[in-house]
Amino acid sequence: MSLTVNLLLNGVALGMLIFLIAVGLTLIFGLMGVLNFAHGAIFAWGAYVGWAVYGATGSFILAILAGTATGFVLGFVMERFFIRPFYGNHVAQILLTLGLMIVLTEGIKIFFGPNILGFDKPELLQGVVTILQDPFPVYRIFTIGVGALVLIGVHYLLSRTKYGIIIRAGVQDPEMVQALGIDVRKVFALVFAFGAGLASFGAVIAGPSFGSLHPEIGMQNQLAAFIVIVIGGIGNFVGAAIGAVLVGITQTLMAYYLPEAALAVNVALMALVLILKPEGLFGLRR
Amino acid sequence: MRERIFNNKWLLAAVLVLLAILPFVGTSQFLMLMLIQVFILAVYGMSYDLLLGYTGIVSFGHAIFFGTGAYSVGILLTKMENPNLLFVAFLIAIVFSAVVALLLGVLSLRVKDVYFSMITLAFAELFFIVAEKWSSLTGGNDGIPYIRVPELFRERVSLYFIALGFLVVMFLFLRRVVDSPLGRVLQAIRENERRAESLGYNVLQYKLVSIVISGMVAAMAGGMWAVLQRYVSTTVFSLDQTISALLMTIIGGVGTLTGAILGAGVITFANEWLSSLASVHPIFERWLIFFGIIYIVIVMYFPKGIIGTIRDKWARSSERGKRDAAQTDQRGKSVL
Amino acid sequence: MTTLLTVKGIQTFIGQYHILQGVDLEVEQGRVTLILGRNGAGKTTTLRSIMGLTPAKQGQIVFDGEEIQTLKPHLIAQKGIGYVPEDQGVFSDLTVEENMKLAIRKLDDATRARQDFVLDLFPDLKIAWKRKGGNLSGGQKQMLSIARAFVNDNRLLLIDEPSKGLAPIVVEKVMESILELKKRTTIVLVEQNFLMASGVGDDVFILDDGHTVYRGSMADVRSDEAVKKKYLGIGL
Amino acid sequence: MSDYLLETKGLTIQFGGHVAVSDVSFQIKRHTFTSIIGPNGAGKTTFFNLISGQLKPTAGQVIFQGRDITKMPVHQRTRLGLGRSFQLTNVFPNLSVLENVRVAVQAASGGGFRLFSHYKKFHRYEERAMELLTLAHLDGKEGHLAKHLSHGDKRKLEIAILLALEPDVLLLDEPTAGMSLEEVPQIIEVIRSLKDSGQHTVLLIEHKIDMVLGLSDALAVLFNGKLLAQGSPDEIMQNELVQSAYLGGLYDDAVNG
Repeated sequence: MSLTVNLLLNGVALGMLIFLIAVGLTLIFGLMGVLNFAHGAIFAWGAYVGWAVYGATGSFILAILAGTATGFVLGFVMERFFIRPFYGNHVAQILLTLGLMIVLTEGIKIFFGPNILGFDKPELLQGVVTILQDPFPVYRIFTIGVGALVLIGVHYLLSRTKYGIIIRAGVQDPEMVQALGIDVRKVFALVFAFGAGLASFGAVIAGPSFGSLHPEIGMQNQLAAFIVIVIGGIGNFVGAAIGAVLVGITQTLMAYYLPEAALAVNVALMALVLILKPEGLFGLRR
Repeated sequence: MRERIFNNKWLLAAVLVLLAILPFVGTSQFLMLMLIQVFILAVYGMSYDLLLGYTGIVSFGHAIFFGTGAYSVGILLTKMENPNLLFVAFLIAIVFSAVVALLLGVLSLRVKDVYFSMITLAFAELFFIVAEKWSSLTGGNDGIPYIRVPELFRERVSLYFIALGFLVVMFLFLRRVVDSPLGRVLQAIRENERRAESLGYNVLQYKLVSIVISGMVAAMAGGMWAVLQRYVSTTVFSLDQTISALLMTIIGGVGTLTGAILGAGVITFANEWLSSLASVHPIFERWLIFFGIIYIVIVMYFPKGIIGTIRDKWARSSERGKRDAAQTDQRGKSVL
Repeated sequence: MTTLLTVKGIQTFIGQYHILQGVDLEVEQGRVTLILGRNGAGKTTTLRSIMGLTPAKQGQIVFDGEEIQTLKPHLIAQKGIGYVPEDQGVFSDLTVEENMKLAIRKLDDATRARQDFVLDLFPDLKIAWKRKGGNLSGGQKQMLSIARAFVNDNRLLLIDEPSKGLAPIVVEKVMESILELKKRTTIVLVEQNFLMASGVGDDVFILDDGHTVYRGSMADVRSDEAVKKKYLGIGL
Repeated sequence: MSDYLLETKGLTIQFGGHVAVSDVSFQIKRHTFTSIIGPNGAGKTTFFNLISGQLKPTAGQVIFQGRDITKMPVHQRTRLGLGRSFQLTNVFPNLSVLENVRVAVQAASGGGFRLFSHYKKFHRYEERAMELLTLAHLDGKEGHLAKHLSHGDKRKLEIAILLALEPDVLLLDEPTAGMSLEEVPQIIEVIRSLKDSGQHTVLLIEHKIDMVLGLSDALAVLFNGKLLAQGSPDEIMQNELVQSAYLGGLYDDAVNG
């Protein structure tokens, strides 16, 4: 396998990891207009709980379930008790979710300690396969597969199911949805919880890929996810996926050819998009 | 009436006199050091309040300016090898951060308020990375140690008065700004951006002016911080640095410069006190969690912070339920 | 005759404004009850208070023997009240099909039959079935909104100014369809002007400044020039 | 050069598939009072938003003082002399009534960027603001926060803010909407005084025709986004197209009765 193909595949794998984080953020943000600054902290909680359960039971599936459930519950509680009074009030939402971020991140330090923890890949997904005569890690293929599944699944949910219809309608005119006999608040709470659950699900998948966890992991990934959303076009779910792959590939290439600048390239890419096309590559001007 | 009590010149003057005589009544070195920190951080907090409280912009990248100021002063003092060129270093730091603020503003004010916060956060991350990686200039993770400063800035009592003077001058400057025609336009933008636009104000330009002024003041605070610590590390660019500006402003009260000063005091002293309790229970090492909780409670239930809430109380009791009951709750607007 | 809906002295505030200051209504089963009154009289707010969207602070709303003034809107809708708001409330990002799908609470045979009936009544909707709500004409939106309200087993439809912004020819069509729907359900119709609605109404309530100021039959109002002049005035 | 102060040519805007304003070509002369009438939903406010720049048209032009301003941002249009009031009250809620108007006076005199301007300058703005408040029957309420005003008073404040801009053209969007009956005459009085001063060009939106008949030099009828007719009040009332489409015969009874 040529170097280029290898780098591209790695880039896609990284992009899918970022997408897994971004998808929940864009759901909550794009559909409900809530920019959740605690999204990364929920991600981190998912990763840590997944790590703990994996360590205790040795079952990666249980780890995924537990991690996802953690995010779901956190999201539900957050919407119900904190966000709900502040729909439509962006400044309060920003300030409030930042506060939740602080508390949740500090909480991780209290429960799991402030140090770096190792997160191993499950045995089944260790090792490499040969693609075009070159070795490629199985776990990255697994990541790409999971990312693709989530992409298809969420797309199906939004476009084909009644829940999707309710969500899309509820964003435009929650009052009318209520007047049609649907408890739109419950739906919103579920969407919020679902978005948070996706983040923590992505976290458990991402954990072994990163190989280690630390309490700031949430913020870093949240930033990456947000950059991806800005690049792809805010509120555009497919745009986020494309943006994620784009960022993943750019970052992988940079890491290979110009490692000093690899971390800064995301922000630079975002700045470029903002200058040229402030609504994002696939976004609509609102 | 109520405005008078808290913006009362006499009350502020009395506090000032109290602070001025403090070094002469045998105060501990430790307390003085704490107060110097409070004075400098208060300026940093006020600069943030100009953005958040007066212009209605939620920036999560305020550390950029603080850090730019700190690093500029640190690097320049180290390179120039003459500590007495401190003022030149400050001047360069201010100009530099004004340029940074302008660029940041032009880039990120193009998008709506919600995205602005996140984008400034991303840029702060960028600055953090640059400070870490460009070690030939910044010293990387080791930072810039042993910054040499003029003798006057080393001696505690004189530094105390310099910091106090710095706070007073900056307070008067910022108060002048918010009360100037420009400041009034900023408040109008905070209240109703589109309407301000339809009055003929170029909103983007005004926001840029706001962020530039705020950035310059924050940079001065950062420079003072470098002088006080005689050491600069990447933490000046960290998210925690931005969060501390946010905490000071919110807890003290947005849109009231005095609130940021009070907030700086509360945070610095409470921080010290909580950290000292770490020997009682390890949870106190994570003192930030307490601030986080207090902060959430304030955002949810006392959105005007300490000063703002007290002001309202005064207003309420002096008007005593005239026609206010139905009108106080403006923040609870909800789409549901 | 049985009374399906009774509204007794409701008072409603929007923010600090006292919009409804005592509105009474009695809606008889199987009839079209008209709410008339000039702009700002409180007609829309009355419907919104019945739906629970701007809940009444005081007074009573009884639907089918049950007090509903404290219920949340979605529960009120589930009791069997369909609502066609002033702006039609059509979801612009959803297709006509999805708008209908959203509205249908339980897809049983009776609902299917009602859907078939209402689509026969408004063949336009069948043609535009896959089109997005935002791309419909004003008349089509009105039809979709009415269809959405009717498709469930609703015993009462609240329709707010269906003539608004529509060409007279379309208005006629909408009014005809209301007469058609009247055979199957009960309707409360808000109208700003009298003549538009006089062809379909049975009973009339006139609101002014947030009060019910007149009640009577359609025939009464038609012959009472003084009432017409005083409360309805001329106006476009 | 055209004789008209404000002109639109083929102005059109589409939202999705919906054409809210369709090919409207319309002119007003200096120092006239023109009212745009039409039922709710006819596109009147959208038309206003196109003129004042809140919306950008899909097609067509807006020409003001002989200049094409179609692509000009809102704040520049205001500077050129197009001032508007909003149908939904749109003031600065947490600023005092006086401050609301003062900021507008300041905008008109271009004094916004002055950072350390002299206190006396401030004073001049304030005096002018007080004059305007008196004119709008709001004197005595200058110290209240705008959000504490009654609905009618907010509308008056809107007008005072608009006057403070000293615009060549005043765009008034249903200034009496949602007002209680007692408050309407006062507002009409303010508007009438504008007309009588002979210095302003006024464009007013209203859906109640009786209110504007006596005030207007010219009427324009908007229906379903289209301009049905334009002319003197008498001409409009006689116009057959207007009769059949807008009044539609449906209103005969109400008009005669």
